Amino acid sequence: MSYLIKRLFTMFVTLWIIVTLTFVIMHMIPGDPFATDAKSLPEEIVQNMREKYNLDKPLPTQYFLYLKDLVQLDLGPSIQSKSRDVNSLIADGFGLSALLGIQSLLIAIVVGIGLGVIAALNHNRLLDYVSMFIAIIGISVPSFILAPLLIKYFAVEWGLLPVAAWGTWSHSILPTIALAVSPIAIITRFVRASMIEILNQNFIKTAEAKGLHTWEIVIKHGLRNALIPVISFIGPLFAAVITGTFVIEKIFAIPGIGKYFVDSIFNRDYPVILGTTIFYSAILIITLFFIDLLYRVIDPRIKIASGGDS
Amino acid sequence: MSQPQINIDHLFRPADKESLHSDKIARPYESYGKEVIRKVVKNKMAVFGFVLLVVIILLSIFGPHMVSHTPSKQNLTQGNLPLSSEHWFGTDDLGRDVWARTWAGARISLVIGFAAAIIDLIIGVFVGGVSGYMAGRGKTGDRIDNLLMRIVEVLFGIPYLLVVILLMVMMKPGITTMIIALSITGWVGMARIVRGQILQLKQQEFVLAAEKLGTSHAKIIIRHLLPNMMGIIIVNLTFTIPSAIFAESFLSFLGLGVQAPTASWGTMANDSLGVILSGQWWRLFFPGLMISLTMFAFNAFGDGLQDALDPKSK
Amino acid sequence: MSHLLEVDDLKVSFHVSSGEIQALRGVSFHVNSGETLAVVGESGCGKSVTAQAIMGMIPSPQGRVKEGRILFKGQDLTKFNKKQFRSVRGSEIGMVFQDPMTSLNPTMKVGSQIDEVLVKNQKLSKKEAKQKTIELLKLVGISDASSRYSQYPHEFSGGMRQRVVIAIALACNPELIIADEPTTALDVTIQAQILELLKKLQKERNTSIMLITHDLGVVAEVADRVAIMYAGVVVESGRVEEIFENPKHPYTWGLLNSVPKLESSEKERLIPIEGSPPDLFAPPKGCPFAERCPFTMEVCLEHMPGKEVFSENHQARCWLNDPRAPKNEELIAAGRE
Amino acid sequence: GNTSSGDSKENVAQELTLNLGGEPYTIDPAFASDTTSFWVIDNLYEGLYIYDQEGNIVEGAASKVDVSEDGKTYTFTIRDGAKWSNDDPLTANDFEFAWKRVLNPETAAYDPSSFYYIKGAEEYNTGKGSVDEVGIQATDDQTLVVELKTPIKFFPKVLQGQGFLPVNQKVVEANKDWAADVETVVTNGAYSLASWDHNNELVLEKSKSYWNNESITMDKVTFKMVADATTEYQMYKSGELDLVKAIQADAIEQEKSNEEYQNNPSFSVYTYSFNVQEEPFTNAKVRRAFASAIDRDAITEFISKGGEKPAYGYVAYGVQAPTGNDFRDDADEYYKFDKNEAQSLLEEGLKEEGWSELPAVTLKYNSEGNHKKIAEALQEMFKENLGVTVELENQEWKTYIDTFKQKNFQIARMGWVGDFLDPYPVLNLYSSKSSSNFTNWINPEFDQLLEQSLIEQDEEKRYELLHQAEAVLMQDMPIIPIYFSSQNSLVKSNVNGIRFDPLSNPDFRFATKE
Amino acid sequence: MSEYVLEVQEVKKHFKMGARKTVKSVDGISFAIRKGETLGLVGESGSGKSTLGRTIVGLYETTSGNVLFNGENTSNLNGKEKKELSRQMQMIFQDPTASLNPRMKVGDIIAEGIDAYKLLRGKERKERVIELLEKVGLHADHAKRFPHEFSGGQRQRIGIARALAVNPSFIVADEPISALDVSIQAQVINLLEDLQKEQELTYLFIAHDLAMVKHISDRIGVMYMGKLVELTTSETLFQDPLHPYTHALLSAIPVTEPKLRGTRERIMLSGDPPSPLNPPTGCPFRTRCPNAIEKCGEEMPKWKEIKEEHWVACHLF
Ligand SMILES: Nc1ncnc2c1ncn2[C@@H]1O[C@H](COP(=O)(O)OP(=O)(O)OP(=O)(O)O)[C@@H](O)[C@H]1O
Ligand SMILES: Nc1ncnc2c1ncn2[C@@H]1O[C@H](COP(=O)(O)OP(=O)(O)OP(=O)(O)O)[C@@H](O)[C@H]1O
Ligand SMILES: [Mg+2]
Ligand SMILES: [Mg+2]
Repeated sequence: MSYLIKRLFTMFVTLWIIVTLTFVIMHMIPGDPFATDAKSLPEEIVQNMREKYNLDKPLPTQYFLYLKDLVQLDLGPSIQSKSRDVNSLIADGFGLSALLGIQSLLIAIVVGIGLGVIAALNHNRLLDYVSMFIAIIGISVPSFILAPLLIKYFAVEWGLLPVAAWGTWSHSILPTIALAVSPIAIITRFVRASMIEILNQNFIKTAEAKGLHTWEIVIKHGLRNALIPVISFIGPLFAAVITGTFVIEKIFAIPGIGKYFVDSIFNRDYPVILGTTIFYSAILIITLFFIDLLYRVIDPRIKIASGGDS
Repeated sequence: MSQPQINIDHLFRPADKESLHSDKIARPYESYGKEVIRKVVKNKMAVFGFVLLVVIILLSIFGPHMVSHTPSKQNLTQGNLPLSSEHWFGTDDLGRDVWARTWAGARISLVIGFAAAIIDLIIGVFVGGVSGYMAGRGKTGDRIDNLLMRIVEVLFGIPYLLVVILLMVMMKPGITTMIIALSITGWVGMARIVRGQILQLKQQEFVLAAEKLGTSHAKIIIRHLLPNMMGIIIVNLTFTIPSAIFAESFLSFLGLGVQAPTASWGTMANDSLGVILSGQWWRLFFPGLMISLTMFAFNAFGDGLQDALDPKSK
Repeated sequence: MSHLLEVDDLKVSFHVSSGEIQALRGVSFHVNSGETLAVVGESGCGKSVTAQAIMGMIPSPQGRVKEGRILFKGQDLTKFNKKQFRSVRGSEIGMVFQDPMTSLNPTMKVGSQIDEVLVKNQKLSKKEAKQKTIELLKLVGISDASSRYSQYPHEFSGGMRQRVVIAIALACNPELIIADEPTTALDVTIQAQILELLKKLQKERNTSIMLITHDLGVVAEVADRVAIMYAGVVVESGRVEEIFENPKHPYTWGLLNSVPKLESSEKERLIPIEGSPPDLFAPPKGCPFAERCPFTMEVCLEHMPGKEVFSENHQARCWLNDPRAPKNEELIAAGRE
Repeated sequence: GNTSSGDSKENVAQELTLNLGGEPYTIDPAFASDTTSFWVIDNLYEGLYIYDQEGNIVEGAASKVDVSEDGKTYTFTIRDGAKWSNDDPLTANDFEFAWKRVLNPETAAYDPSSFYYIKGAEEYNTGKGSVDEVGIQATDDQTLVVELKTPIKFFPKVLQGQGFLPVNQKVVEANKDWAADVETVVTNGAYSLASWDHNNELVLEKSKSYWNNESITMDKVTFKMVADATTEYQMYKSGELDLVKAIQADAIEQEKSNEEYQNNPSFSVYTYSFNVQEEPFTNAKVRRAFASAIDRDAITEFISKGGEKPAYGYVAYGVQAPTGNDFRDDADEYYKFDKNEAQSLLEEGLKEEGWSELPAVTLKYNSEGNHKKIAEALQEMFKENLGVTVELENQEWKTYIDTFKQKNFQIARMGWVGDFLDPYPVLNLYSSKSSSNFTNWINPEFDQLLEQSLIEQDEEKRYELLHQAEAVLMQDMPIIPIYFSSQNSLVKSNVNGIRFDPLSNPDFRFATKE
Repeated sequence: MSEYVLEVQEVKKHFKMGARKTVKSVDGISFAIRKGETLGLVGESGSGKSTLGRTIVGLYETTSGNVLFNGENTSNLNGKEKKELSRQMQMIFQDPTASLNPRMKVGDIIAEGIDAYKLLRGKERKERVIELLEKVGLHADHAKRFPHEFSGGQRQRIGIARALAVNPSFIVADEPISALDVSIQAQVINLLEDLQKEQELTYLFIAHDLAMVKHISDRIGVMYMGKLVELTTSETLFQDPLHPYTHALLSAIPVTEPKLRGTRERIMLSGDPPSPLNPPTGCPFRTRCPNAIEKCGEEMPKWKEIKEEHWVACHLF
């Protein structure tokens, strides 16, 4: 219990540091939230607008005002989207981003594990090279190239799926695929490496001696153990993917929150920058925490902790 | 199963055993370097990867000089020409030779890729190594580990774009600035992974042995722990390099990178996204292909090298 | 005469980048039904590879059976395909591996690891399997079997884990159990328990056991017959009494001599076998033991000795047993001391 | 969906799907600052004047306008039967309320400065005067009286600005978040807001309460919010959109032969600005040398490719002069692409300044869009035609604006879109009083010509003054015009009657679909 | 100055497992070793032998209790003294494969201590490595090879050479032969004995093979669940064992004569050792002890010297 409290406390401290640093950097960079082009508005008008968002106050005051709202879980208004506040921006967009993210992560996990296992089982043989090649393509073709290509063929030329925007589930297929490709590659690579190691373990030999089929061995004995090291990688990936991806959301015109991470910075929309940063960091930190817990579930040994010789 | 056909009767007398000393190792001695090279050479994929890497590096040096066009010479009336004997990789929309630009761009991209790899290796491995090693080593150790991991979390959390824009206004654009930008957070993934590995590895008896002999912490990390986790480090570099090559195009967009008309694979790809609609595929394809090939070469060679470096592999 | 298992001139090599490792260079032995054959030998002499060959588990593609036959109930296992092997493994031949700490899947409940064999080979339902598993756990002496059923391996002590591994091997009542150094990693008290268990089970079920070990004490406790391997060949084999009382190979002498005698109260210097076994990358053309043998003759360095038969069941490969060898009785007597 | 339409086209639903390009940041006219929001707002609200089918400015919410002799007082009569979408009658008070709301400093509206032609507006807005002194007065429900500081001929054009749209006083006063929610938005225009799924889709439906809804032929418009131009284009290609407002440069070439392709002028100019206090651009000859070294035809033909017109003057095409001609056509070409001329100008410039060689030059541009290509082309042209090596430096937009406004450049890209179709506002950007003139260029003659034009009541004379002003500007060249932009659009062939305007978004009110 | 090189006084080493649980790996152990003596330590796997060994040489900090080396309390020393003391106490590890870094050359492995203490450099260092290699029966040219190229016995000799490199006076040998072949074990034991004579070394020899322990040790201690249960001279232990656990241990040693099979009476211990996370009350052995009495469950028997040089912890005595 005290462990949990301690952990929670550090989580808050980390978050607070992130907020503070982001606040400082954000105000250090040039650019004015109200300047949309070089046509200058008269100073008084800009001043009026700054006043409305407390931007006329000294920075420390702004900072404390922000923290005051923050502890009440109020992330403030958006400067850009005039009539909306950051809470509602996040609330509206997150569900969708998370849906897409989880969908593609699931695909990535299934496909990535599949490819990784195939590669490991055929270590240094043709199928290994083929899976590796797929993985490398996946890593080296970024989504900003892949996504328009997917659209061009699947939607425009073959007319199988809608191009973009959000509507039916079929709208989510292409973005899901585009989003999944790089995680597939990453997972494949890691699963392969750790599976090769696991397949050399003695308990795999025991399983083999039981007369089990290769696939039974891999699924029942290999995977769970091979996944243990992979999980620590999936943690940050998960946090990043469920909070949306700028490129994918932009290309597929998906109303998620991914676009705010970048747009808010380009627009110097200070409350949104801070809001999304806090949101993402909180999710990341919580994910890392759950990953720790997940370790305990997936690896029964952890309860006893490591250590000692035998 | 005795051999009656040969007369061996005379051999039945005590042998002179001076000539054989005990405890000898039958295999002839081969220096470690030679052994590594032999093992790499035996691995077809590694050789292929190595050759490919060399070819790419050579082309990045000589490629632009193999044609009469310079990488930035424009010829607006000769834009978007397909592949021909005049323009091996076609021309781009400003009529520049894509071949020349691809190889001139290779220089930037390769430097960026390798720089990113080195940053990962130096900062990521250092932070991860220290953190993992100090974990569980008394109160101070746990504190150091904790501190470093919180720093990693903070760096994960702070929007990278923001930091980079800040950097942009503080420094002159150019490759050094770009590398600094990559160093800010490029290594955090590596740090986490190295830490995880170290946590496992440091339980090994040979680490305890080194500690007992009074070997310093730094030496234990460098000589005992890191060499035994090259595999995972190489795998992770696989992700670092291409993402750095593409990050470069993004940083160039922000004004941090080398300035136009100097190209890189990343910016070439980024600038020619429109060809997906208009069909001059060569403008996107060649820089993209080179990124993939570099990756593939690096991986194939890295994997082979890693196997070869493992003295236990036969 | 038909044996349950007959291994005949088995040669196995591993091809690695630096060359060929001749792990087995013509191994022959047999196991009769209902008996315990102990296979003894130094680390790296090929004991495990022999077991792997019988189970069809030689790691491919680098490892390959080059020559020889493995007859199990009259069928040549070297000709089996993967599927045929699967039908033999677990159900007709059970296997116990060397290291109990790593032979069980750390993330799977102990019970399920036994269940699995039953479900697979005897087509039992999950429920039947569970019941049978609990019986098996009791059989191998694990108290509180039903609650142990759903624990993980790390919650078991080393001895208990090894008993679980034995239970897995036993589950389908196989005719042959290959136990690859089943007690090497265990304490003496636990070792005694495990050996006792194996003896008991053998008596009850009339299972044949091929027991791989390097500990002559273990052999003396449980074996009916012994095959002593050295550098990929069987150098001596015979009934356990004969091997202990009238060993014919200098390696066997060396083995018997190198253990301290509990009985003697004086502190005597131990007599080790000096040196170490040959590298199987380039095995010597003569007797592999020649280099370490105190009685090496020139012939030993040049020619591999053939099999010498002493009695129907006692064979040794050593030139000293050749009639042409000088009868250096004193030396030999000293060696046998 | 199939809305029954009372119109001629029987079977085809009169519905369009368009791309807004992004989320409209607001649909409250007081705060709108971007074309995305404008497109929605222009259709939701109706101001005193409105465009007709041909694009003429005609009376909208006002049925009658009286201008006083001295040209300073405008009296608007609000149209009988003009109503809000909640059936409240539209009154002159709503206008007065809306306008004063924009001017109220506490509102922090986006563009109160376009009200500064009105008496007392600037003072009130900047806190120097009171609301009572502002020349906006609803004398009764039907009558709105506006007093100007000076008589201004183009005041009706100014009134096209979104800030001048009315809001419903009752609604706004009752709920400060009225514009945030579909339920609470009340509008007076041709369309009403049917649904708004943030960042995804916004639907406009023909308003039942609009006084002139008989003449509106398009019943329903669905706006998608696709920011990526490639995606937008692909959606059009797959039939998911009826119109692409601005085609991506890469796709223009292959669409040029398509009958769905449309090219329309846009009232904007693509320029580079000099900082005339930074060497070497302190010298006008050097500036003109650079201007003459640019092959504008090559740029429009090979790089922008979208039917842009090379700019040999500053004010864009689209302003109809009293002569009946376009303002542009009445003027000379102030310079041309001429290598030799450019080189001799440069030499003269160098001699005038006593420089043995040209100080190093860095050209700045912002990273978005086509700017990089054009910058690269310019760099090459300066090198080829002038023998000058120019360094390039790019920045992300907001940083760039900041750099630009701090006048931290030698030569930098900046383009303008006019506020309304008149040469005055674009020329006025470079007057010494303009807050948007970052070139450090000050020319009293230019200032004076502009001031004269402002009070000149005779249109022909006013245009003459403006021509003279442009000539001064082009002689001194604090800026180099490159080209006049145009709009490249695609419209499905079964859609007719969409009007493209040089200043505002495509007008679909009177469109029909077959 | 005391006659003992090493004195262990009520040493405890507990490991925290999660928030509440602790493993009492070593739980109050006292004994002393004389100069030049070999003290054998036997006991079941997990009984705390290695932990004790590591605690003594300073790899683990004690939870409580003192370790005195040459009469000086090891925990009261400053950095420099501590380092010097640490050099004097070395350790040989159980697993000759796991305790050698597979990616370091043998020469560097052996020289690791020399480097760490900056004892020698350059040519001298090289000569010292060769000297050590030859001392443990290996050859000079082995220095350039990697551990995996050696057999188990050779690897263990490398481990010994590594420990010897810093001139220790006291060595904890943690099961140095249990991973070796019988034929090789004797090589290592002989080597250790020779070295002891040559260099006046003191050993704490941990093993679970009683025959070997008997052979090498002057005195033997028997551990069970983190406690010493019996400590006496080798002869006495085998001829007159007192503790029931010692009895069981001795009877479990396999006979090496097939003829004698089944003739010796064997005390089969019932059940398994208890979990260290959940030890029984009182005497930890009582759950398996054939002679347990009621008192055993109530309190831990005292560690007492029953006869001269014969210590035992059991309620029966
Ligand atoms: N670093 C550690 N962290 C937690 N528990 C430990 C640690 N080291 C040892 N232990 C625990 O302490 C107990 C004693 O372990 P130790 O290794 O000392 O036994 P041992 O007698 O050396 O056994 P073996 O014969 O198997 O080597 C065991 O229960 C073990 O799990
Ligand atoms: N997968 C493999 N690849 C290459 N060589 C192998 C492989 N498996 C075994 N060998 C080699 O075959 C020889 C015999 O090994 P084996 O495992 O049978 O020895 P063992 O008698 O079981 O020894 P131990 O007592 O150490 O278990 C060794 O020299 C080993 O190096
Ligand atoms: Mg083996
Ligand atoms: Mg131990």
